[in-house]
Amino acid sequence: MDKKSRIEKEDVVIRFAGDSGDGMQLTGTLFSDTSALFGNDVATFPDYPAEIRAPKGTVGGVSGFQVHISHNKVHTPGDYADVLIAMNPAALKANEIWVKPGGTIIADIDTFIEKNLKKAGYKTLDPFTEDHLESFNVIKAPISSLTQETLKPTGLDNKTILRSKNMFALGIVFNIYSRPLDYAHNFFATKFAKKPQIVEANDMVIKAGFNYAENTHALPSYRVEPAKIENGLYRNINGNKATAWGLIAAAEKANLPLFCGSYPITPATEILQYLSDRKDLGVKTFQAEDEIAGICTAIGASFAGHLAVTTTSGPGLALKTEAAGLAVITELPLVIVNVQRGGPSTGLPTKTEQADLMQALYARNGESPMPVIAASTPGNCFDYAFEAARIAIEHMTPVILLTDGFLANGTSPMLIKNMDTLPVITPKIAKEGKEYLPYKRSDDGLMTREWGVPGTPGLEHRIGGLEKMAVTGNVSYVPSNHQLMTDERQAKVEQVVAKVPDLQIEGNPDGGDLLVVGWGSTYGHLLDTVTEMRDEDVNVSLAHFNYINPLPKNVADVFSKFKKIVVCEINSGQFVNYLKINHQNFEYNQYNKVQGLPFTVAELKEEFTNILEDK
Amino acid sequence: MDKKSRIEKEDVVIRFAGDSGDGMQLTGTLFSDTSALFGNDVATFPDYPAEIRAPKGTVGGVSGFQVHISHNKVHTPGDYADVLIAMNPAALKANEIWVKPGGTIIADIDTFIEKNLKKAGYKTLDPFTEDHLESFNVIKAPISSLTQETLKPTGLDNKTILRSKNMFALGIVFNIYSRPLDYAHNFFATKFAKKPQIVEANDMVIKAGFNYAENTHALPSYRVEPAKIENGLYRNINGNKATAWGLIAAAEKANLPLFCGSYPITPATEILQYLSDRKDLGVKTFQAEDEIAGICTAIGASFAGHLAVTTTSGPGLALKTEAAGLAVITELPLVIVNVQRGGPSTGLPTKTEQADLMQALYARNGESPMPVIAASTPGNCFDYAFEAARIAIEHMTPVILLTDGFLANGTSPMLIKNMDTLPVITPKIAKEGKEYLPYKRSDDGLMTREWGVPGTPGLEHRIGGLEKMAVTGNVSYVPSNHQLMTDERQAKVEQVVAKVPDLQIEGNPDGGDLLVVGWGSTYGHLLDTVTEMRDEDVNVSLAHFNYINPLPKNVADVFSKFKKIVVCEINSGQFVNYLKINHQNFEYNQYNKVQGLPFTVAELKEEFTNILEDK
Amino acid sequence: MAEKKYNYTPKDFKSDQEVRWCPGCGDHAILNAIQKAMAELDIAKEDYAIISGIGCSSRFPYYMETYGFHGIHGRAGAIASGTKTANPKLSVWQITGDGDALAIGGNHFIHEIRRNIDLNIILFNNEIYGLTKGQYSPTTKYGHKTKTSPFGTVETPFKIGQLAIGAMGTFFARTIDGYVKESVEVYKEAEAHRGTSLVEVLENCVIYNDDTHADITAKATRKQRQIWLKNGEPMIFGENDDKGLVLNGFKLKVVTIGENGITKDDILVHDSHEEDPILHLALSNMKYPEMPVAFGVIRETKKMTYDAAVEAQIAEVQATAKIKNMNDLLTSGETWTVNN
Amino acid sequence: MAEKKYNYTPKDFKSDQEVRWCPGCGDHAILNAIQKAMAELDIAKEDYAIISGIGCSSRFPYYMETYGFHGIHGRAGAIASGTKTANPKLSVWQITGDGDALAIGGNHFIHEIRRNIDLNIILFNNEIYGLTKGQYSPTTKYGHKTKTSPFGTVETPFKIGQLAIGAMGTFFARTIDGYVKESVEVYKEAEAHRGTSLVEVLENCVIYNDDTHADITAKATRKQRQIWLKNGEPMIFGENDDKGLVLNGFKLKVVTIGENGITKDDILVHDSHEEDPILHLALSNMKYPEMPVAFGVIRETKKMTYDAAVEAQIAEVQATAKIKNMNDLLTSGETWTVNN
Ligand SMILES: Cc1ncc(C[n+]2csc(CCOP(=O)(O)OP(=O)(O)O)c2C)c(N)n1
Ligand SMILES: Cc1ncc(C[n+]2csc(CCOP(=O)(O)OP(=O)(O)O)c2C)c(N)n1
Ligand code: SF4
Ligand code: SF4
Ligand SMILES: [Mg+2]
Ligand SMILES: [Mg+2]
Repeated sequence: MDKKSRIEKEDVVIRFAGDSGDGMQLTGTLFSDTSALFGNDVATFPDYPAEIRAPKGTVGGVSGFQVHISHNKVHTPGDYADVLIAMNPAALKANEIWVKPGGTIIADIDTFIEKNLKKAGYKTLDPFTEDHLESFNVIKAPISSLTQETLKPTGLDNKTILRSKNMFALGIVFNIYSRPLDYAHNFFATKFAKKPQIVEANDMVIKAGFNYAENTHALPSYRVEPAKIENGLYRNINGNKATAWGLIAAAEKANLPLFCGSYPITPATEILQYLSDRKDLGVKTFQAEDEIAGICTAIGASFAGHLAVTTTSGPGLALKTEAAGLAVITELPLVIVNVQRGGPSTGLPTKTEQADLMQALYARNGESPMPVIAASTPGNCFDYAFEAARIAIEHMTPVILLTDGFLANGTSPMLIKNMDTLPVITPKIAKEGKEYLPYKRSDDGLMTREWGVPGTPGLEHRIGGLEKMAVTGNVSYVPSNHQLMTDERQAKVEQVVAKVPDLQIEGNPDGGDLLVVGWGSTYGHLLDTVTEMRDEDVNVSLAHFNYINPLPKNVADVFSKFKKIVVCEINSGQFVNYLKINHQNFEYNQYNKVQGLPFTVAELKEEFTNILEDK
Repeated sequence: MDKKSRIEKEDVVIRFAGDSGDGMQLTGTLFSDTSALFGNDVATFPDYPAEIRAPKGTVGGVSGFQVHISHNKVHTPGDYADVLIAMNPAALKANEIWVKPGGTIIADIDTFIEKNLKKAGYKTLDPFTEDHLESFNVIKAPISSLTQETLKPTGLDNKTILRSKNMFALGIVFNIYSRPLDYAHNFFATKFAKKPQIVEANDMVIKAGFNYAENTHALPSYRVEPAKIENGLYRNINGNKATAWGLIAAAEKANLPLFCGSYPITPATEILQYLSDRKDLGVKTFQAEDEIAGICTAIGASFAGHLAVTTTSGPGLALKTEAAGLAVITELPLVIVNVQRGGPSTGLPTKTEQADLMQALYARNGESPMPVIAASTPGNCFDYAFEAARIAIEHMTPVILLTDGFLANGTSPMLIKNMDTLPVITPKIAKEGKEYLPYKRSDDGLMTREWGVPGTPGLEHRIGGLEKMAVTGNVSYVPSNHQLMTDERQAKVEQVVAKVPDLQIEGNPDGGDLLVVGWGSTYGHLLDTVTEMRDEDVNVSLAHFNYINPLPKNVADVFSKFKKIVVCEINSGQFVNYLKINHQNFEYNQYNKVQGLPFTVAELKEEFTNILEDK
Repeated sequence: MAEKKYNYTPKDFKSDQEVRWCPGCGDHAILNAIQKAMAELDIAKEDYAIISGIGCSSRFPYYMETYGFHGIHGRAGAIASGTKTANPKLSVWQITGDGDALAIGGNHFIHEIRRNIDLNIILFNNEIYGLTKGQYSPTTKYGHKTKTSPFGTVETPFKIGQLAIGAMGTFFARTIDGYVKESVEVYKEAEAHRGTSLVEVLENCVIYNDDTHADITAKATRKQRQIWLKNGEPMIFGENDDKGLVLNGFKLKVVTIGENGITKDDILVHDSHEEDPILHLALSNMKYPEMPVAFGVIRETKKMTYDAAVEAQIAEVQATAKIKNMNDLLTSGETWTVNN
Repeated sequence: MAEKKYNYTPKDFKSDQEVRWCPGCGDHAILNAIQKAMAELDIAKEDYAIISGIGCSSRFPYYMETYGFHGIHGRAGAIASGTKTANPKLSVWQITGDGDALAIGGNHFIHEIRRNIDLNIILFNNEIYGLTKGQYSPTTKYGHKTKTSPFGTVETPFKIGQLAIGAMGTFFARTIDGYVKESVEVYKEAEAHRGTSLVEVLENCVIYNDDTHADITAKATRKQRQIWLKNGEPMIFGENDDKGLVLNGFKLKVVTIGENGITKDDILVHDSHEEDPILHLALSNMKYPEMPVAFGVIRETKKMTYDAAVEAQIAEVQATAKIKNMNDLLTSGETWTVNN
């Protein structure tokens, strides 16, 4: 290992790409988990096709997994890759534009045969020349044949052998970044406990790849130092798991059972899956017949005194809006998680987008206000899921939590908090023995009604979707009461602001030339851009929103300190419109992108520079 | 008839009120139709309880019907009544606040017995004194007993007899306003063609009431002169029927068959009913199993080349939003009629509200733009339904038409246009024999795709909810194509503005102190208020919107001419928010009311005066 | 019989809200019967949750002095499923109409029945949309003229029992609004059944569909036109209890006891517990005038309920689980410590 | 037989889009079989409309050179109902999965069948949600472990035939993905039937539910485990065509021809046209290993279709209507002239 000099690098982005069947997601995950255990900060971005198995060898069938590792804090999976592993021509075709100028491309040259090149859409037999990849560091590695060679002695059949060529690639990358092999070994040893032959084969191939890299002087070698992040216990987690776990944590802190009514939909399905796994913690999951039943069973469970949750993505949220209104008027706690994806309609189901903001805010009949919050990193999905549940329970209201495909599938290390350090959540459950008036509001300023849970003697009462008389909750058609209740429901949601933290400025708290404004999953890219530009002495800061409705109290204060404001979103401008409604007196620039992809730091930098230079 | 002097009155508002079972809706309708035929301009406002038959004798069970007649143009059913007919104590209790100071109250005194007074919530046996009605012209008419007396000779049973006491009341009002009795006679003669005994009994009772009034000097007598309205052929029509007929008219002018997929919901149900009646015109109505099937069958029919329509109210619209997005991305013509009612959730289903505007504009997942227009009088529901269909067909897009409970159930005379005078609508149907590219956009500037109708040889193609490649319509995950298509869908909707008429100023086109801004059904009340104030030399004008998305081209131009702007809505401020998004640079005052009721001219006047005086 | 824990009277189940159905509406009698049944059942008042959708029938919860939830149209089944799965100790009753349950609510209806969630579904079948004033429903008779079918419907109605059996139903009963005594028994059996108990109540809407069931429900002819089934008893009916049902190949046939040598012993004995749904389907489909219409509990078979199975599975997993709380979970699997 | 109007080959029905199902997925064979069936049916290519929801199966329309509509999840039935009612001349095929049709689409499914709209529903039953990567569906076997049931499901699955009969179905058939020849016949009969034709195709998802039907579908044991029903023919199966079905009271029983004096004449003859659904229910419910599983057309009964009835009613009204156009309507009834 000391044959070659190691280049110390702050930051590396690696992209694994191959056919859907090539196991790229596993390869990437093993690499990122190994790196995290090794002490790096890590962010990942899987990018797979909508089809289960798209046609082999075509660009449409390419599955990618990008890993960003650093010994600093990592905020994004990275715009462009330092190293691309291309398991076939299609993977190269689909990903060559994502490699940094001068970056390394490692291609399984065994697959670069005429048939495959044609399928991938190349017109010649030399894709590297055809697509002008001369400036890259192209490494043509005979991965398939070396894998076959390596496993020949095992007597395994050829199909099985070829299935492990991804491990050869992993071995190469392990070598480049000086990673230990034991995590991967343990993984297979556990997974194939009963098939030692497979474990051994994988070990052999990884090592062969590792050795191949070691022996090939063409390869650069990097070592990424452990990240300087906060001390503590960490785990790698994706946004969906963090969301699921944040909800379970909230139930524990509220001392309520957790119920999730849901219907599978990409990219939200995994939340339901992670919750289904947790029978050990008593979580009840109800896989409903459709999204409407998903939310309605949750409302029924909330009526029964549970922390109730429903999880979905854009089209599913559209189906839930009628019932969401029922939760508003019955003033029952409910968390609605919406993992946004590309729209409209079925749209781009596996791609990310932030275009459900207006839907979350306004998609209900009548005046039907609801708190809306958004997570901004895979790891803080835990915190905002917890927070959504806290607001729902303490304010007796349905709450929408927005995440998106980018957060849901991406991973980042999460600092594990001991449960004792999390705030206790206090449900407003009505007690037996006192007179119960279902719509009497609390006098703690939060305007909540009390939760009268079936099974409690003496609290028998009726709720429902018709307008309610204040205090008694009886049905009422009295005009002035309708006005009162409409106003009270609005005021109750506004009271949520009481515990909403002030908007933070990252950069210069005293103001400056440009304030970058974002919300949700764009945080990492915006922060990196602002940090880079500040390093170049540009007077730019970031104000990133997690609380959408109600907005933090100090928004106007923050905005007024800057000469210019630019609102950046992965949609056509929904948050900027919402800001115009709520803070009409500022002038907003906007930067929007609707391509099913996250921002890149490069494009943001260019845009901000233009704005600062008034182009 | 000439025994008493007639007071010539410009304007009279009469309110019939009684138990749900007392036939007040029929009584009111007969009076308003008679008046319309007599040449008055008429507007009506039925106000009935949500229950089919609420408990007899209680305030909750009171059914009311207000008629406004005038020899001028009538824009509203009137704020307060000149005459109230109260068939029982509950009717008095519920409606006394709606009578103009000094107005006339005609009460069926036979029903003012202890039991009924108690049920109505009176505490004493003299409700007139108890509620300080001394300043009113109270006429205590023994309507029940006189009806019994009148019909005694017929030998009918007492229940049947008492059922016609509403006709006695009608007779009284006919006398007061010098109406002919023949319309009512003809109505019963047709309805009970096979029961001459009933026809005769009704005639007898109406005449008895008429005579009772004639003989009772306590009654005032008015004659309302025929209205000075535009020459032409007229019919009385409510908003729902006008909507239904406007759609049929559009189908005729587009030479397309009409298909309506719908699920009953108050107050939209009647549109489906009026369309079901029109088998003679070949209208196909599909009463679906739910709202989702309502819109989806319509989308299926649109795919098949029909003018397709779905009709609903707030909660039903909430259920249709997912499918609405499908219509957006498939770019198929579709009219979605939403008759707004009080929300949130089931809310106040029989009451009016304008609180679905945000829902109409934004309640879809992803970036999913759709034209939205709103009718403003019962009669012009015809015109805007026609217009919604025109936009849908000519621009290949779903369109939302907003009406509300106030328009749907209210009536106004409609000038009947000969069909030849309506514009021809030209569907963009692809022709056999040419190459068909489903997502190739037109080069007439409207950016529409062509409609390839199944059954046409050679146009076989596939559409659907996944993002489409420009021109070919094949499924596409290409990032830049998603941006392109998102932008094109937006631009296509913006092109609708080409035929949107400029916003009109009613009042002073050169500007002034205050511009009143409204949209939809508030038109009549806003216009009356502005007109009255202008008569008092206040420099106020009205700009009323029927086109919401896209907004007319000249909005900024109009707004900039006025010192102040006030946006008035029957919601908590949805249109004003939308204006802030689209015309951020104006300062908006707002006046909002959420009581399930229309505005009153009185409250508007007060509000506008305050704004002008900067209170 | 064990002593009763509660001494309720029907009045204990009456709320203070005014009953707002039309005078003469069949719903009044159903309300009475359910209040009676609940007074007789030995369940604490606070353990009832009555959940409805939207419709005239769905206003029911307001009139009951129990926990109640007036939901949204068609969703009573889903809301009730959530309530019961969350807290299986509650006695959850779903009150619904033919529109609410079978039109907009059709999907939840077949799925709650399939899952066999322990609910009592009381379906008020007046063959019309009452609350919206008279449009046809999925049970309206073919050809019937209504506000939305001015020339007669062109849709085959559902047979409620057949649909429930199609959805794997474990309990189906039929009764009549005004038959309070018989209904009380049916409701009590529905509550006793563990699983989804579906009771179709023939209900008369005096305003929009008066007498739609009159051919069958009229007391005068009840003996000839109705057969009230009881488990373990022969299927006998008729003015003089002299008619009975027998099998004729794969079909049911009416015979007269005493004629052609037929004795009581030849008559089929009702077995509501038979798992195979075939005969229950035949019974529930019998229609006047060819056959008597079946009432009472037609089908009642034993099967694990969904709510109980969910709890059992959790208990089983927890019995051997290593993860007992959130701290355990958070620190499980691959973690690492940063110690700069 | 009359001469055919069109001389299509299966290739005429292949679109230029790449087929993107997993290699080995059962959907490929179904696509072949339907393209074959359409080539044999004598219907103009432009008159087919193929409408699907969302799921692996629902990508089907893209691969067909016909009019196609890839709808939204669960709504294929409603979209197809609209298309067919609007234009009854089209041959409308609804392609759907067990999730698409029976979970989210359950309501449209039972209502289109009840209405008897003239559609061909081809339901790809792989007992799993394929596209979302392996969650259980309403047809997944009880206890099966999937991504959302890591400890096994606790839900009874639907029996598709039973649900269709519950919804008043007029046509039910069953076939197997890879049985192309048999499937072609079934699809042709489905198209020939006027009304809602439901075909359940046992489909294998190699990725998420491999071999779920293998017990029944394996070619090696097909003779013992499958019975292919043909109208008018005795219900015979078995390695040597020596097994048959007979009635035993209200149940079906397997007998061996030649044993206990049983001859071919004792065997039940399949009558798919019988209106009473009882026997068809029994047949469609037969399950291995006690009984053979029924394939082919199990039920096919005649009834007016909704789309035809709608057209007939319009024609009838129009025949005597006074109002012929919008001008007539606008000027009908009470109008008045203002002439100032
Ligand atoms: C989402 C939605 N769609 C439609 C309606 C209108 N609606 C209310 S009740 C009803 C039908 C009621 O019929 P049924 O369930 O049979 O009850 P009934 O009134 O006959 O007792 C309809 C269509 C609604 N309230 N909400
Ligand atoms: C409204 C909505 N909800 C959920 C989904 C996610 N979804 C897509 S396909 C599918 C299930 C597919 O199962 P099935 O119909 O059996 O088709 P298969 O993939 O097995 O052929 C689900 C849940 C969606 N696209 N839209
Ligand atoms: S409309 Fe019919 S169902 Fe509704 S309350 Fe009146 S009688 Fe009963
Ligand atoms: S996931 Fe299953 S159903 Fe979907 S394409 Fe692959 S094998 Fe077929
Ligand atoms: Mg009903
Ligand atoms: Mg499936």
